[in-house]
Amino acid sequence: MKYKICIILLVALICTVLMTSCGEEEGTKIVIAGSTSVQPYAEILSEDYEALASEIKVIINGGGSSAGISAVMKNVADIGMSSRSLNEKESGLWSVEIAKDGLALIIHPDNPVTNLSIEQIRGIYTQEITNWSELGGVNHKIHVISREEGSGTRSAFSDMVMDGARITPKAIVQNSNGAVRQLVSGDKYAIGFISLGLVEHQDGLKPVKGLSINGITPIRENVINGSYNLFRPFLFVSNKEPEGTVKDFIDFILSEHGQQILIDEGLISVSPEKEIG
Amino acid sequence: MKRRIKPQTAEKIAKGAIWTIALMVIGILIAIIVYILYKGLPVINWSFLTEAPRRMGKEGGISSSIIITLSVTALAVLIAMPFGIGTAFYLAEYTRDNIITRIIRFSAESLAGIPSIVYGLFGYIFFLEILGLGWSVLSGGLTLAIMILPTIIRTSEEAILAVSKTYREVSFSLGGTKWQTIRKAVFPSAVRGITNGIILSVGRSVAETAAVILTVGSDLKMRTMAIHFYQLVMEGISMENAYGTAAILIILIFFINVVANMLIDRFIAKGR
Amino acid sequence: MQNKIEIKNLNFFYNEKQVIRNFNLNIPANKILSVFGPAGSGVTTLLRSLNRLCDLSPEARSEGEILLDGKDIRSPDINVTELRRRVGIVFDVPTPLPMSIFDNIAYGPRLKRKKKDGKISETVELALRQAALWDEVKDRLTVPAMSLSGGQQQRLCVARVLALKPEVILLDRPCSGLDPISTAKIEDSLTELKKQFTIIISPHNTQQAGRISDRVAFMLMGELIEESTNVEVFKNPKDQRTSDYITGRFG
Amino acid sequence: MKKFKEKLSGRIFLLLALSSISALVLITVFIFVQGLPIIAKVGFFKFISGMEWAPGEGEFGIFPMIAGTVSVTLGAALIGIPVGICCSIFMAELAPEKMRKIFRPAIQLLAGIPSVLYGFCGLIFVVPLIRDYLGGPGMSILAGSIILAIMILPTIISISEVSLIALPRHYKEGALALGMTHWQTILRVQLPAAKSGIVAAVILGIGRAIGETMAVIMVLGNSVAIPESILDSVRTLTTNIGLEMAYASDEHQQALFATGIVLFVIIMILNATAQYITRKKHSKTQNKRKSNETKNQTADR
Repeated sequence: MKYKICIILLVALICTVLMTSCGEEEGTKIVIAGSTSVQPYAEILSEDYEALASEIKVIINGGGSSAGISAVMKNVADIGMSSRSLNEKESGLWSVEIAKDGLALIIHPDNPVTNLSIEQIRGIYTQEITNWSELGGVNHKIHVISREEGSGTRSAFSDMVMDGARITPKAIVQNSNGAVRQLVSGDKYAIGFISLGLVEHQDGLKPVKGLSINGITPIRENVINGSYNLFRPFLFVSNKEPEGTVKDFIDFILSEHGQQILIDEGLISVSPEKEIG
Repeated sequence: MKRRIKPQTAEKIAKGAIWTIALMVIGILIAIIVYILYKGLPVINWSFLTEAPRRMGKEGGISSSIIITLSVTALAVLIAMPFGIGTAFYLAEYTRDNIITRIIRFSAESLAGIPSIVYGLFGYIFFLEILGLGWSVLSGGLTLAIMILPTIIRTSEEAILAVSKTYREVSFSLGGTKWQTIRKAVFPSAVRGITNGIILSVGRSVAETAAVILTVGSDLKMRTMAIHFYQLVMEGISMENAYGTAAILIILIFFINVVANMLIDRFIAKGR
Repeated sequence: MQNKIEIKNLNFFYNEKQVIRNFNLNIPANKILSVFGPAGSGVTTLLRSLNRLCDLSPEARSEGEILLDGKDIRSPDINVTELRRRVGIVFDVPTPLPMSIFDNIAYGPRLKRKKKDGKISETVELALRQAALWDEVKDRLTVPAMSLSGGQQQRLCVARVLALKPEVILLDRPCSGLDPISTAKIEDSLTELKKQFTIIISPHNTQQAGRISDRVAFMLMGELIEESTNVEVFKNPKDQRTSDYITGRFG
Repeated sequence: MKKFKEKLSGRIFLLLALSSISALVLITVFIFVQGLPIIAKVGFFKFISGMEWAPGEGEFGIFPMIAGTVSVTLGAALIGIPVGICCSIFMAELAPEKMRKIFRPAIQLLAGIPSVLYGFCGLIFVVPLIRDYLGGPGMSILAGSIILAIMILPTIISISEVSLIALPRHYKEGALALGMTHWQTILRVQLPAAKSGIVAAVILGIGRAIGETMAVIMVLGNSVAIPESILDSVRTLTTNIGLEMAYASDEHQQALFATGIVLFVIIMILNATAQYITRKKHSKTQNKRKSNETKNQTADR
């Protein structure tokens, strides 16, 4: 008797589990995967989009730019998110830029250094410069923090700053913007790079300081007017010209409403004229 | 000249040292738990438990994460349990010790030590790319089932082999068939060890991050608590909610341990 | 006198090691037969091969014939579980299963078919009475069998075999770990039981063999040295080795 | 009916066993099929001794990761083993019954805490402490070793405690009767007698340390360089997989699977050692039993 009850309960449990996992119908579901840098913004966009089109469910996974692109190629996801430009192998895919994101070099607020040149940054990341005193700071070793191989943020940084040189293997590697930010906010001698939108002070987090590059402060206005040139595109990638709900969602993002959401979150719109106007 | 310490003195010193170390270990454990609960409990309220997360997890609760965690774990354990226990019984009762069973045992043991991320990748390629199941509770549950299978096989087999040989002999000598012997004499004595293995697997499934992130995915409303916590911390989104999630995770694991042990004592191990 | 069991030319091996050599013995019904010999002489193996419990060891192998009521128990068409119900065994140490006293006794009957519990409790009571344990445990049938004393546990094991209603009972040094009082209780019930059953016992010393058995067999190095009535073997052994063993010159 | 049940149950067990074994075979084959091509291409020796890891540029050398794994595991073992053995002695011999009742479930709970939580605790407590008091970036071998030491404690404690408790009582009683103090008995009689169990516990603990991923990702710093001091950041084999697996494709992915193979082999060697040690002890006691009481000739099962 006891056994029978147990078995019935087990069967019921399996059924519920299977139902929750297979509940959604195809077609009303958009599966997105890719860059962890883009993921939070995509989540916010999807929330507003789902409020407008309630029958559609948007599922957003992280994983990384390359993982997202490869998921699209293998038909696992409808849209891939990338925080870097596509490389040659991937150039056959359909893609659209949904926003631009600045890249900021960050240090601890107590660090007296405020400005670096691109060459100096490259020097730090190739270990030609290893002490803050060489840059006008205190006499202490620099703790270099980088992102992992395959990250869109890292490859964007490599493309824009490193000029073909290799990032030193001695660099500490973290696998998210948040982790880099957290580490720098606690270490007076660290330097790292993260999305511009995450530099500003946030609730419950310790502050970090964004470095000026060649004298230009890392703020959105300077990215928009072109004087601060460390930025990368946020791309949505698909393996075919989007249609149906996928197209609808992308249209929503590119609409004024969608772009405004991204601007509010600290990104740079793909149509800057509109923003100024 | 070296003076020997009196054995009694040595004993006092040594015992003192061991007490200190043991108390320190307990202290560290309590410190971890108390810290997380201290930071996390104030965040937990009814709406934290019943609302879905919003704004990257900054707002809202973690209801969806709780449900996903429970269903992925339940699915994984329910699938792995019959296969794992069945395999253990087969290995322990129906085969003789030979090179093949030894290879099976050995590979099960070694697979139990493989980092979970490898299982995650296997699950991703097999269930998502080949079978097209998508990021889902199903893919995650199946992946976790394979991941915990070696643990269940190993612990169950150990429990079965630990059952005294005389129980089997007695059962056979009283005219029991093999199946009757397994069901009535071996299983009741091994059940404690088997359930311990299952509890261990439940804990592993609940706590798993690496394998699940690749197969269940990290969608805000579709991720387990461990992933939710990891994302909140690593992306630096909301420490408050991260502590809240961690507190619930710890409470859940504590609950699983205590309740499972209680249930075993109450229902299965009674009369023993 | 009718023979319950006839053993003909039995040879028994573990891997390459021969444990029983060319063994011939007739065992009469409703008598107590004591089989004894020094450690390693194959007594346990002999007992275990009578209900094919030896089959459980993969390296065991045997030749010859063991006839139970004229039918060879080693033939492939014999139902082993049925055989083991007919030939019950009590081991050298008490082996209660980890369950209540009642469930221990009811274990065998329940395996056979689903009976009404009322009928089973009758069987249990009868078995416990036969093993002279009923009065001691009748008020606590639901407590774990492990909580009984050693002597009680062993009588429980006897009762458990009796509940099967077997034809032959094998006892492998059943009193080896027990105190004299418990031993006496078991011996008393055995003399009572031989009216219904054929009993083969491996006694834990020669005195015990002398006290309870009708017939006695002496084994050495896997061979049967001699077999005769109780009086014959102890008073007037034919073989020098038997008399050496009985008088304590070796072993 | 009974015959049928008997046959059916045997078949079902066989079926269950075959399917789970094929799942295990599947994943093993999968790992090797994915990883072997790159090892063949780069060359096994070059793969494990190469100093450069730059998958983007076709450099696949995992020696720094092997060095990282070895150093962190060694550190964890140095801290975890003595503490673990002390705790098991405490639980088996010294603790009053009440303490034991708290200690044992507490250790169970310790085993159930998610590794991300351990990593997190390392991140907010251990890393800043090392950074502020010992210098360096804080993310270091030391931090990883401390966290891993705590994580392997439950394994070491529970297994060695079991082997201490399983010792026959007369060992202890005999030693005490000879006039040894309790501590001398533990040190000279009980520990040596339980040696094989404790060694197995240690090896399994080390296996767990080698296989851990998420916690060490958070505290090790993950730089691909040969460490010069325990305050340097390193990357282990597992973190290499954990960090990059999600992004990787083609040869890079193969190289990560190849890293998995190396890990698999290391863990297999460890397990084989553990089994060898425990089995040796097993057969020894078995032989003894056999010679002592030849009458009880039936072998296991």
